[in-house]
Amino acid sequence: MIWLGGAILFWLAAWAVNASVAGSAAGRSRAGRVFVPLLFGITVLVLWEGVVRGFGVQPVILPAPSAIWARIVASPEVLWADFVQTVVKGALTGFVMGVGAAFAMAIAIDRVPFLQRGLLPIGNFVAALPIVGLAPILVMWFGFDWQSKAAVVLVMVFFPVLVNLVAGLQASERMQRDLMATWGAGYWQALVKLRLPAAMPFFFNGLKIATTLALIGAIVAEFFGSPIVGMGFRISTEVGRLGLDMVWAEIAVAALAGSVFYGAVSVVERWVTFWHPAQRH
Amino acid sequence: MAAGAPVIEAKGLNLTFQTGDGPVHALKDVNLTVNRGDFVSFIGPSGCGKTTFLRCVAALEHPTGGTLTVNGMTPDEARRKRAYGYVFQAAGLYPWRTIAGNIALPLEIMGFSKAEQAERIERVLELVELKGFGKKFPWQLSGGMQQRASIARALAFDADILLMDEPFGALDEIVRDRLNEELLKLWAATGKTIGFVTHSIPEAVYLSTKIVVMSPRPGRITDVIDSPLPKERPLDIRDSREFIEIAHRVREGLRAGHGDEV
Amino acid sequence: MAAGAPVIEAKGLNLTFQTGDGPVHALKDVNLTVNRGDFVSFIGPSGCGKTTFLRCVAALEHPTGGTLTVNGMTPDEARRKRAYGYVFQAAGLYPWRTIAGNIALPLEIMGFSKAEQAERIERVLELVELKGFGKKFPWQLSGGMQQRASIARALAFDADILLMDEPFGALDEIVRDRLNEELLKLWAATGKTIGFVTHSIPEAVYLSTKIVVMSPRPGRITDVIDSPLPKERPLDIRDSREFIEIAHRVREGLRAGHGDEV
Amino acid sequence: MREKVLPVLSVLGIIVVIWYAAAVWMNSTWVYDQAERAGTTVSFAEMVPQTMAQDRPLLPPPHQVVKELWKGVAGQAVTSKRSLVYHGFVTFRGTMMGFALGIVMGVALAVSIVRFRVMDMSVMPWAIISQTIPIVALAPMILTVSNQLGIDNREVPKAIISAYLSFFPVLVSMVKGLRSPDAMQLDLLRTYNASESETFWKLRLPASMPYFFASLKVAVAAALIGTIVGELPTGAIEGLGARMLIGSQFGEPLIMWAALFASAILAGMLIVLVGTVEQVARRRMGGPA
Amino acid sequence: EDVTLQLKWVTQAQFAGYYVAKDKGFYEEEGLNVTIKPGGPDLAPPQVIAGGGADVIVEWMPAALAAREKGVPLVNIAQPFASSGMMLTCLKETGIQSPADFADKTLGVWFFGNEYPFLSWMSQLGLATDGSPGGVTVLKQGFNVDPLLQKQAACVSTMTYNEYWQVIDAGISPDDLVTFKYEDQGVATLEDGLYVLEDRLADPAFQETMVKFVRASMKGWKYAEANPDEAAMIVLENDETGAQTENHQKRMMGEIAKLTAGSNGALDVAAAERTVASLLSGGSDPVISKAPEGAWTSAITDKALQ
Ligand SMILES: Nc1ncnc2c1ncn2[C@@H]1O[C@H](COP(=O)(O)OP(=O)(O)OP(=O)(O)O)[C@@H](O)[C@H]1O
Ligand SMILES: Nc1ncnc2c1ncn2[C@@H]1O[C@H](COP(=O)(O)OP(=O)(O)OP(=O)(O)O)[C@@H](O)[C@H]1O
Ligand SMILES: Cc1ncc(C[n+]2csc(CCO)c2C)c(N)n1
Ligand SMILES: [Mg+2]
Ligand SMILES: [Mg+2]
Repeated sequence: MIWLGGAILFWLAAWAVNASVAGSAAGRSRAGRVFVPLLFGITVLVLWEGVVRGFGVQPVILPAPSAIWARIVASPEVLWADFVQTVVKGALTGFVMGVGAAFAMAIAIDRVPFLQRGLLPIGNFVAALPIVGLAPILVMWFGFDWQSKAAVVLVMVFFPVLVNLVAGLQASERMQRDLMATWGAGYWQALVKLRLPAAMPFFFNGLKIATTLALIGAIVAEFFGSPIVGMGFRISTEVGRLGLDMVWAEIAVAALAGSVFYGAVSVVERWVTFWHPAQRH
Repeated sequence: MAAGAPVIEAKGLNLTFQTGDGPVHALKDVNLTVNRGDFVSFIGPSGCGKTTFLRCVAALEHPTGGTLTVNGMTPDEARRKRAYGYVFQAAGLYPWRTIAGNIALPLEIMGFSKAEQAERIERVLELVELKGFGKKFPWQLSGGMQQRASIARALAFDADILLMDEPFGALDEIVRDRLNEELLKLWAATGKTIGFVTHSIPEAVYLSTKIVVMSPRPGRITDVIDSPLPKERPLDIRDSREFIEIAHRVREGLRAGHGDEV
Repeated sequence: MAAGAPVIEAKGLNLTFQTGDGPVHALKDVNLTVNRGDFVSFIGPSGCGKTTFLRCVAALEHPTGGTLTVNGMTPDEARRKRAYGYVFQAAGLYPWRTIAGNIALPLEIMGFSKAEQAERIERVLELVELKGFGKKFPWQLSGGMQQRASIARALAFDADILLMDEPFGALDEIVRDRLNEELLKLWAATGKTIGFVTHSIPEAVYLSTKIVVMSPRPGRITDVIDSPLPKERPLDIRDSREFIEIAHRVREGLRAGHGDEV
Repeated sequence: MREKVLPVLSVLGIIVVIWYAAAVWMNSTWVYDQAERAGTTVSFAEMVPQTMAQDRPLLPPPHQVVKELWKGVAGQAVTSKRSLVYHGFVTFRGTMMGFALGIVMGVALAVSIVRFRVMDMSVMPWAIISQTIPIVALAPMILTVSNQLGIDNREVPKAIISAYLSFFPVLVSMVKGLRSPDAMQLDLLRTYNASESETFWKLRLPASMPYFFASLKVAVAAALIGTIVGELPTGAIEGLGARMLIGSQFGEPLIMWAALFASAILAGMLIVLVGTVEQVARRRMGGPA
Repeated sequence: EDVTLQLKWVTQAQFAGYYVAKDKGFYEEEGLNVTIKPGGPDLAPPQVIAGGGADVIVEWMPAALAAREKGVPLVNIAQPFASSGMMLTCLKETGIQSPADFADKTLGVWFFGNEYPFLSWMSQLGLATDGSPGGVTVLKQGFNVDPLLQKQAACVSTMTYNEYWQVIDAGISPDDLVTFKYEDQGVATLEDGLYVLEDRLADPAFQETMVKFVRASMKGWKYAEANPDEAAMIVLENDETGAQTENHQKRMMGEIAKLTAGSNGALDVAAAERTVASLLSGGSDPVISKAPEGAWTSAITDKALQ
């Protein structure tokens, strides 16, 4: 109970600190932007540790953060190898291909109204093919190694990017389009100079969702067959072995990788769509 | 093509918008011929169809009746031949481009070289008195400055036909006078055909060779006045008898257009 | 508070924008007192800080130096007391609301009853000559009509202080004259304090009790002219000697402001 | 109507043709392998029909899938546990619960993030992190924990898993959408001294609608995927996810393909539903028809 | 009295005894109200029981012992399966004739706690499983035998009662296959046993309940052995997915009967010790680090089988 009470006290105190920092000028600084989420995260961890110890939760159900940290420190090689296999080979490759394919498709759909009316409805169907149904098939087709994971990621990433890009390509204002028309701009010129820039806020929306999906996709696909390396492999195997500390160590790596990935996309977004009101708020 | 040849010819032009609560008759039976080198002003109460007519000429709106030719072609063909420079009623700058970038845009599209682009941007920025603002983004400029940037953008390339929708509405008298003069100079030097919407009677009279007075509900032309003023127009021509007479006729036309409401 | 008490007091006001390529000095050392019931016009070349000053008064921009009080409070406190009706330079209608819906917006926020809302919408639509357009969406209106809708929106509720940024820029002379008269009537009847940006010298002189002439780079006040014209102003006052004299003084001030550039 | 149906049908036609070709190509390996094991050879003409009727095809040709679907849909009473309609309905129910929960969570979080700086700074990064955690790894734990909390019903953990996936697209888009009003629109309300909540209801919310609807399509698909994921470890008892699992586990790819297509059709219907709602909303908000 | 049983996998004839006991009213006769929870992929029964989601679970002994070392004190109270159904099934065309030919081949293995028997076999054969030359390449195989059919692996793990027949059904004749049963290789480990938590066993009331449960379950098993077709139909009725077929389940029941034959439910301690020995011999990475104590008890079966 001491653990639990202490953790809750810590939570309240930290929240108060965060609220005051976020409200103050310090919250606007670079340090503040790192400090606040960090303190929040630490609070979550402290609360977690408190609950696990306070209630005596069994480590095979939910290990304490301290145990997870010990596992991370003990097995860097395994974690690194899994990371390379799943994130670098599986997720990134699939992400790049999926975004590329969605881009090409969005433009094809935009260019040819016939496709827009014919392909988009069907695209909706394909998009919602559940990964758990798809993954076994793609593993069957593309083998056990990262190629099949990349294929799963490709399919998962495709739809959110496509939907957002198609919405974005319609997002320019009438007057802006009319201007292009008066200059006799061709399709591609209007696309590159007006409609793509105007679509960027939407496109990045799609990309952000896609980054997280890419990671989930690559990991989940490994549940359906994999070599004996990879984050999904490790997670599914260790759950069976009740090595929950290792499972959470992998989850921590996934979270870290995902956040970095997401952060990178956000930075590019800020840079590309600096003009959008959401970036200037 | 020789000066004086018809450039814009509208015959029995009609345009009806279908809206949620019934059709809006924006243009009704509009007949107008604009010749090469004409400077035509459109004047009329708000909502009388000035913008709509200009949009039809630029093939941005499709008439629901009558015929409209530009240089003997359909407006759309003319558009594809890059016949138009259009200044919209609102500035309509692209927020992701600087002012210079916005002006460069049509130049890029029309394939001007980088050096040529830079040179032209410099020239038109100076013309609209925005020198030094090339690197600012649109939201960093005042309303009038944005409007001038959009004028600069339309002047940067050599369109045959310049369509300007209340370009000087947000400018003070002095700048406005100066830009009026500049516009006349440009027009005299290049022999462009200009369609110009304004709410200022003196401005219309000062600039135009032809003044079209319109009236709303349904939008139609009520008077077309050919100006007897010489091509060479110093600012003080505005005190001449002829000038005042034409202005009076325009004002009467306008008042008549409003008549049905008052 | 008694008529004639100071409503807006600016002392040594400064505002500098930090932009990508260096600071822009939008307002420099501005001193101005506006009394209750004043009708103040701001006139000056584009980019001289008229909009910025109005925005400071309405607490939309925060001065980087000097003091500014409104009714003896900070602008922000006055804003919270709903002291302002603001007409922006661009119409700024919400595209997802009809014209009537746009006018209803401030009324909803200020808690008027449904019936009262309907009644006021009807009244202001009539005032700006947009009767029958209540159910249209903004994009179905011409530029001038949109501008009038935005004026109607600001007039629908009874703000103490009316700030209008080039409200009549997109209107033709006739409507403009009419709305000028209406505005004067409203002002006389309600004793509102009005801050009014315009580019038209006659308009400024016709409407105001005080004309503020500004000049750019850095934005500052170069002249403040108290109008000797009576409160009762028929349209033909514009031919009076006094009127022409004031207009001349304003024009000179403006010209001086432009001087540094020409 | 014709302009709508014709393009879909022709694209569908092209896909079917490609699909058949791919089926022949992919399934032929097995035919040749079998012939080799039997010590015989097959000609191309003999091979093609054999690719059309395998029990365990690498890619079943469309008619095989359609037949299986038909069997599942029309072959029995819709209340039978062998009916795809029945399992589809179970999944649909779970999806709707998760979707509703996801929208509520996504919108609520987005609102508090836009409203409170602390939330923006502290919760947003962790909302992102939550999505990088593979839900499939958590699903059994969610099940165990909800079990421990005395929730013995399978719907609840399923809805939680489904909501977990679907709230994120809504959150990201709504944050952007709620921040999309430009300075002038916001300034106008400031001059009215509108309260935060008025600014929200009268400006931010309507302005965010295009973003909201773009995200709903993604979210509903995510909710469906979440439900199906939730149907695997939660006992794999009913629902399309369970059918897929059993089909895959028992070497009955056709059952799996049929369930896969059933779920895609379900998804299609859900997306059409969302699209219709969007159309109606857009029209009411003054968008050009 | 309520008892919740957590199965290791989905509803199928592998668990026929329990379904029969329930449907035939054997549990009811003992005064028990038994809930049978089907399992699924990624659902670890030891985790469920540790979390209080079940009173008794079906688990393989290697996994149960491993869980015991992780702090979930599982105790075997009965062992309905006398022998192991696990085997490696290989394509003859890959040239594999004996375990000596495994070197440098790709083998499909189930993980999730099912890999222990395989790993200890490989270490006994002296084959590395990390993909290094001279060892074997291991694939984590999904739920089915596709890797073999697609020739992505030379051998895959199969159960005599399920996956093996999938290979045959796919059209590969037994002549084209080589199979290695773990029983025949002397590396068999004990499969489907009943496990409960040690601390709960201390409670005499719980003991009593388990006695009744095991008694009724074994009655179910023996009934199923004697009436395989009827048992298969009972399983089919209990399958809520509606995806199982009569053919499959009848055949599976037939094969299962061979594995339960000869067990009256009592654990063969010798077999258990063989399992422990096999697991301990796992070379550098043994499955369990030391021989477990108290991992099985005959207390329940002794009373149940009187
Ligand atoms: N957000 C901003 N960021 C940077 N500079 C700005 C910003 N807003 C205005 N400025 C600058 O401040 C100066 C004054 O602008 P302001 O809008 O007040 O002019 P104005 O007098 O209203 O002109 P106009 O008559 O053209 O509307 C201009 O030089 C403008 O470029
Ligand atoms: N897209 C549209 N849909 C429906 N009605 C429209 C549309 N565009 C314009 N209108 C209507 O057509 C009429 C003419 O509009 P137009 O914009 O041509 O007027 P204008 O003469 O340019 O007026 P202003 O001087 O105010 O700009 C108006 O009544 C307007 O409401
Ligand atoms: C992911 C996953 N893969 C394989 C099994 C293995 N398994 C346990 S019991 C059994 C018999 C099937 O007939 C099988 C194959 C599992 N539990 N989870
Ligand atoms: Mg117009
Ligand atoms: Mg301004």
